[in-house]
Amino acid sequence: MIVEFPALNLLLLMPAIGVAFNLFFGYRLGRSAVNTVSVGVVAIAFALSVWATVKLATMPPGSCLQAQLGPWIYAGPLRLDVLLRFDALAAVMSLVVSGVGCLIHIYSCGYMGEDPDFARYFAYMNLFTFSMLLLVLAGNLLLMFVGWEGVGLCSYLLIAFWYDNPLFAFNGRKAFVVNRIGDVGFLLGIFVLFSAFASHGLWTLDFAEMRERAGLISPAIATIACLLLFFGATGKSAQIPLYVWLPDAMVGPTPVSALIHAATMVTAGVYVVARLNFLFALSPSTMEAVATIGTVTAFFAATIALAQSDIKRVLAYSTISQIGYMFLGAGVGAFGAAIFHVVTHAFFKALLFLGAGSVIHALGGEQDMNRMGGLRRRMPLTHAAMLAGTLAISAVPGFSGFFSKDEILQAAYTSGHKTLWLIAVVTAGLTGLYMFRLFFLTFYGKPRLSEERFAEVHEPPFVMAMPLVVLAALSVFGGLIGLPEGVLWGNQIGAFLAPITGRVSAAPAQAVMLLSAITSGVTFIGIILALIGYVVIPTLPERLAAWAQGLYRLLWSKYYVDELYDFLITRPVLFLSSAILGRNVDSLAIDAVVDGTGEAVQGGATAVRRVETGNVQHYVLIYLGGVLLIVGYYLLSALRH
Amino acid sequence: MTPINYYLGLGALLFAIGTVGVLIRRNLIVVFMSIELMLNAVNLTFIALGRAMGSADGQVIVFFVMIVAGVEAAVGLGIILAAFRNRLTVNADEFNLLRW
Amino acid sequence: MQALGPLILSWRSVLAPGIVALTAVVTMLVGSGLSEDESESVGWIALTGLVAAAIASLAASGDHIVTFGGSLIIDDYTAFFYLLIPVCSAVVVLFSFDYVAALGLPATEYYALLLFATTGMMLMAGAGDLIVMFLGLETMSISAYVMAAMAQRDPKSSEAGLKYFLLGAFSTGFLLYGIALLYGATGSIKLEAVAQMVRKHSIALSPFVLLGLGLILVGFGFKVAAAPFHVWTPDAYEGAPTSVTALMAVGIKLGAFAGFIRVLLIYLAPLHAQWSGVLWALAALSMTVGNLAALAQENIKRMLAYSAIAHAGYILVGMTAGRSEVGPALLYYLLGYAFANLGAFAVLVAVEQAQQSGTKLDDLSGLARNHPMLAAAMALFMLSLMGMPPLAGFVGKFYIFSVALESRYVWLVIIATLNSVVSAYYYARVIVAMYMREGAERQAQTRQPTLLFALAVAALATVIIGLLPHPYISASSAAYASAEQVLRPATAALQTK
Amino acid sequence: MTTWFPVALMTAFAALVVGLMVTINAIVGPRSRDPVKGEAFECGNPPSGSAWRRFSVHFYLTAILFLVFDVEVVFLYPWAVTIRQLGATGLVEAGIFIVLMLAGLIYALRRGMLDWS
Repeated sequence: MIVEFPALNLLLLMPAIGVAFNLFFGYRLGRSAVNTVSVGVVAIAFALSVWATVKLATMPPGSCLQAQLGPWIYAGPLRLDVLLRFDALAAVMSLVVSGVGCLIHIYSCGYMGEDPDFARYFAYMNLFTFSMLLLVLAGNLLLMFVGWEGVGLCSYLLIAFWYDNPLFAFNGRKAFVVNRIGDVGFLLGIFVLFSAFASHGLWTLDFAEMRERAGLISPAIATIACLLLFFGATGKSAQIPLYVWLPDAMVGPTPVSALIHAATMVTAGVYVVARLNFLFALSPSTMEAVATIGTVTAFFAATIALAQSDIKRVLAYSTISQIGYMFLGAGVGAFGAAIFHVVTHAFFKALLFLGAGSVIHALGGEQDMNRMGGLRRRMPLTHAAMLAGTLAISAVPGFSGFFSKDEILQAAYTSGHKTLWLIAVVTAGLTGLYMFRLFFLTFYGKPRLSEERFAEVHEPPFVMAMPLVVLAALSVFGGLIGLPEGVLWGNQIGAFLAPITGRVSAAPAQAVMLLSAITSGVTFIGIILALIGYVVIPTLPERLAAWAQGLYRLLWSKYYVDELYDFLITRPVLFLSSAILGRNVDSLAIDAVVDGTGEAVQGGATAVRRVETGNVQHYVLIYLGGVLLIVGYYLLSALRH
Repeated sequence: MTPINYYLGLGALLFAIGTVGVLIRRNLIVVFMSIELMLNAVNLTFIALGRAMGSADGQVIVFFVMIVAGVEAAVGLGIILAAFRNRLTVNADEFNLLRW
Repeated sequence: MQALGPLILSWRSVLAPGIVALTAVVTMLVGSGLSEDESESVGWIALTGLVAAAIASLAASGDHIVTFGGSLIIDDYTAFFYLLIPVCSAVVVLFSFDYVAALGLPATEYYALLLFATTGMMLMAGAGDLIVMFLGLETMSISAYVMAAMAQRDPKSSEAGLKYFLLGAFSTGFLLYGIALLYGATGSIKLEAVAQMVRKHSIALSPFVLLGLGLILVGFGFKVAAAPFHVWTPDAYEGAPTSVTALMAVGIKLGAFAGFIRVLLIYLAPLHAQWSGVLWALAALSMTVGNLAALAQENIKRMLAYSAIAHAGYILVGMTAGRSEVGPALLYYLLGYAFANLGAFAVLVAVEQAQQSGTKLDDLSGLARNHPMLAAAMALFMLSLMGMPPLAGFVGKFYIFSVALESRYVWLVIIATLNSVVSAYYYARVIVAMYMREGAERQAQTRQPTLLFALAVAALATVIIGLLPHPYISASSAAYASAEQVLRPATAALQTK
Repeated sequence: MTTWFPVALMTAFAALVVGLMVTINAIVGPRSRDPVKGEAFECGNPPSGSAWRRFSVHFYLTAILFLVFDVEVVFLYPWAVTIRQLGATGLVEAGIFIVLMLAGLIYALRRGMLDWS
């Protein structure tokens, strides 16, 4: 059932109004006007999303709302409309984009409270929201690509927001270029799909129509197209091999990291795969590739996260790792679970970034965890919120991340991807370890900050605290929309998405329990290791100082544990992460590929440029060379006849 | 009557001589004269073809080409003069301010 | 000798270019009677003439009619360019006013030559035989040679003019030779007659036709700046006064492509198998050379020259496909390309004057601080040239590439797509320089209403053509379809015989 | 191929004759190398100054003007031959042509091209 729903246009246009307002009147009307309008438009967009979702929920499954803004490109047989379509998948995504987006906009009012460039900031943020909504609401692939490029552009602009710092500007450009590399794949994928469908008379690239006629596409073409599109997705979603930009993207303002580089934009790749699941389903080999790359990325990013000391970089690698999980889910056919994880991840990762932002804000820009510690006492609220987020991302049973991650892992297991499942379970343990390491290093132990600065540490103001509380609640309870089958109301979000994404057959109940238990067990091991390494042992020396006698032995013990920990986990992991991944793979191999391509291109550029010697007779010679080639070509073909 | 191929061959030869002249002579004026030679080689070709086919078009074109060649002469000498005033040379090698 | 049949002389075909040419003569006469300072106001005469010509262009629209004994064609294709070309020239005039005075260019000659060049471009679009095509090309080129060398005291300007002229005249020889060979093979210089002759297999594959075709490709390749015939472009673009560069990058490209597309895609369409391979190579080479060399440039005019070469390559990708679906795509692409380039050069002209600086990348540093509107406009034009959706550049590229892919030129499209990625880097450099680098404190900008108006026109056009492409694509389709009409009656006539 | 035979023969013959004359001249011709012999001949007067002299630009401008108006005739001549067949249309067109040339002349006058003072 398709219902016309013109309010969708309004939903899309609200952030655009915000952009125009901020650009043209922002600086003139002042900070409070900018804050009100920027937050207001996103809030209205959220309200409209809720309205549309409620309306959609009352309709039979598989229906959608749509609105046509007008014809876009009509050329020859080509028929592309500006068509917005609001189905279950779009509903979930637009709720997340506008909802989490709204909270982050509110938070930004506090975070950017003293930045002189507030109007530019909010213009970019609203532009991002607009592009992201366009991406998820677009009814055809090319319109989606407009949003896709738009979010990339905003990401670039916001990473380099504080462009006075040349490193920031450089990182922004790196993100832009790496994304564009992915976009080649994406664009070529669109072309391939376009020509494949056009040869069957479909010239619209419309998702619904492509879905109906997916059967006409040969598996080979589907494989090529899907691989190309997936390559684009690895760029935007920071997967191997194109993940290098995301950690560097952390130089942007922290709310930007929360909104763009954690909650929404980076999940666009997952959204694309889910949106085109009918095509990916045609190509089992592509599905395998998606699942494998997702899992491997998840594992490697988690190991790297262990070795980082910058709080935002840890979160960045954890984002990469979590998106890896999503691709694993998508790759094994559990598209619904992948989207579910997108949702819960948006909650807890936005929360974690905003919490980290509060800490950074309170510490006057300090991002190194080695200079934090003990902040629990000064920032109880942030501490509680971060705890909720950390528990959620570590997938501790009962918290939101648990349900979504568990669904993915079970789908991986039941679909027969046992190796991938095993790696993913180990990664779950690593996740617990590095996230609690972050948590403990930041909030527990002795303050490693100078006393004066520590005394100045304060809780964030209300506008920043409020989003934290809301997101904490969502991180804790958000998983309830997708309980395992048979528990209470069961998997609501899965059922809601099923008409678009399909469903995977659930495993038997005992198997479900057993798998959950294994995963949770591994997670707990990770958490306990973090507890021992970063909380328990550091406090032991103090107690031992009281018991003077046991000092030597317990010091030794501490050393032993540290060594053991160092030897058994940190060393190998450090070796893997910093020696192989951090330096060798990350900087050598991948940077070599990226930079090497760059250098090859630059070298080519210089060579091509040197042809222009400035001497007019050299030009004549080049010209004549061209003439001779063409004349020769035609003489030969004339001779042949 | 002389076969048309002779004219065409002569035209091609003159054209090639002009081309080589453009390529190897260093004096801008001579380079320019070589270009004029190329145009006149084409003119010869047009006339020959037009006459062989009994069509007037060939001759009409030649009128226009002559005009264009004349205008090019006027403009070209003016530009060479301007270049000479700036650089005090008409050596083609020495005009390389603009490159890369 | 042919009998002189009744001449069909339709005023509709010459009205718009006639107005421009007449305005040129008036400008020349009025301007030469005025003193140096007064003569700058003849720009307004030129502007009036161009606007009048743009309005008069409607007279050329309608069904496909051949007049002046086959020399000129009236149809929507002609009208499309009769409208577009004067508009582009008018935009150039708008941002030339203060620039001409600042550089001390002779105003009378500047505007007169600009108008003569415009006349030539229009004639190329409306030409029905190879002589008029050639004359249009020469009228436009010779005017441009002079304009490029116009800044007499600047050695770079005269060198640019010199190189442009020498290579241009040299290239003329080849084009002319190509025309001669085609004439020899088909017995006619009328495009329609040529088209009918090359339909016959025996003639189509004769060495004369093939060599003629090859040399015509060379000649047009030179004018549209396709590699390897592009070598003059960077030098000429860099050395010429910036407003003249704009005319070269936009007007001359438009005129040359108008003629090239009509000759090749419509009249020489039967030879598609013969020319598509060469165009394939030219397209691939132009894109690669243009984009690679642009990466290493520090002077924005030179960078835009290489970018122009690359864009010629993208258009050639479409021409290689050669199907009638691609025609509208090419016209649409030219539309978007023209305004984005005009705008970019207008910004450069403004920067040169406001800051008394050159056009190096460094001169744009911190532009966003000093002149936020200029920087925003420049960013817009760069994004459009880059092919960032939803601007005109993206829609055009998508349109062309998808038709090329539809015609199974897979590798060419892959090369093109890779190239458009490389291009993002150097366009982004401009944006980075403007927004993310600190420039020296500059003095306040000089207010130039005409320049700002030109900039606004270009910016609006770039946005609107991209956001609402539908009417423009329809117009392009109609224009191309009416140019194609020539083939249908001819085929019908052949069949009835 | 036979059609080209005379050309080849002609070329060979020409080359032969020229080569022969140059060679014989080089071998048997008397030679005297002194400065007077190398001088340019100026009607018996001792030559003065360089042969490479710059001319006033006016010579050149006049030459261009001559070129333009000389070539004009190229177009008027065919019109004159077919004046009856072309009739009024031809007359009007030739008129336009002449008026345009006149405009060029006026421009040249105003720019002082014929001003030799």
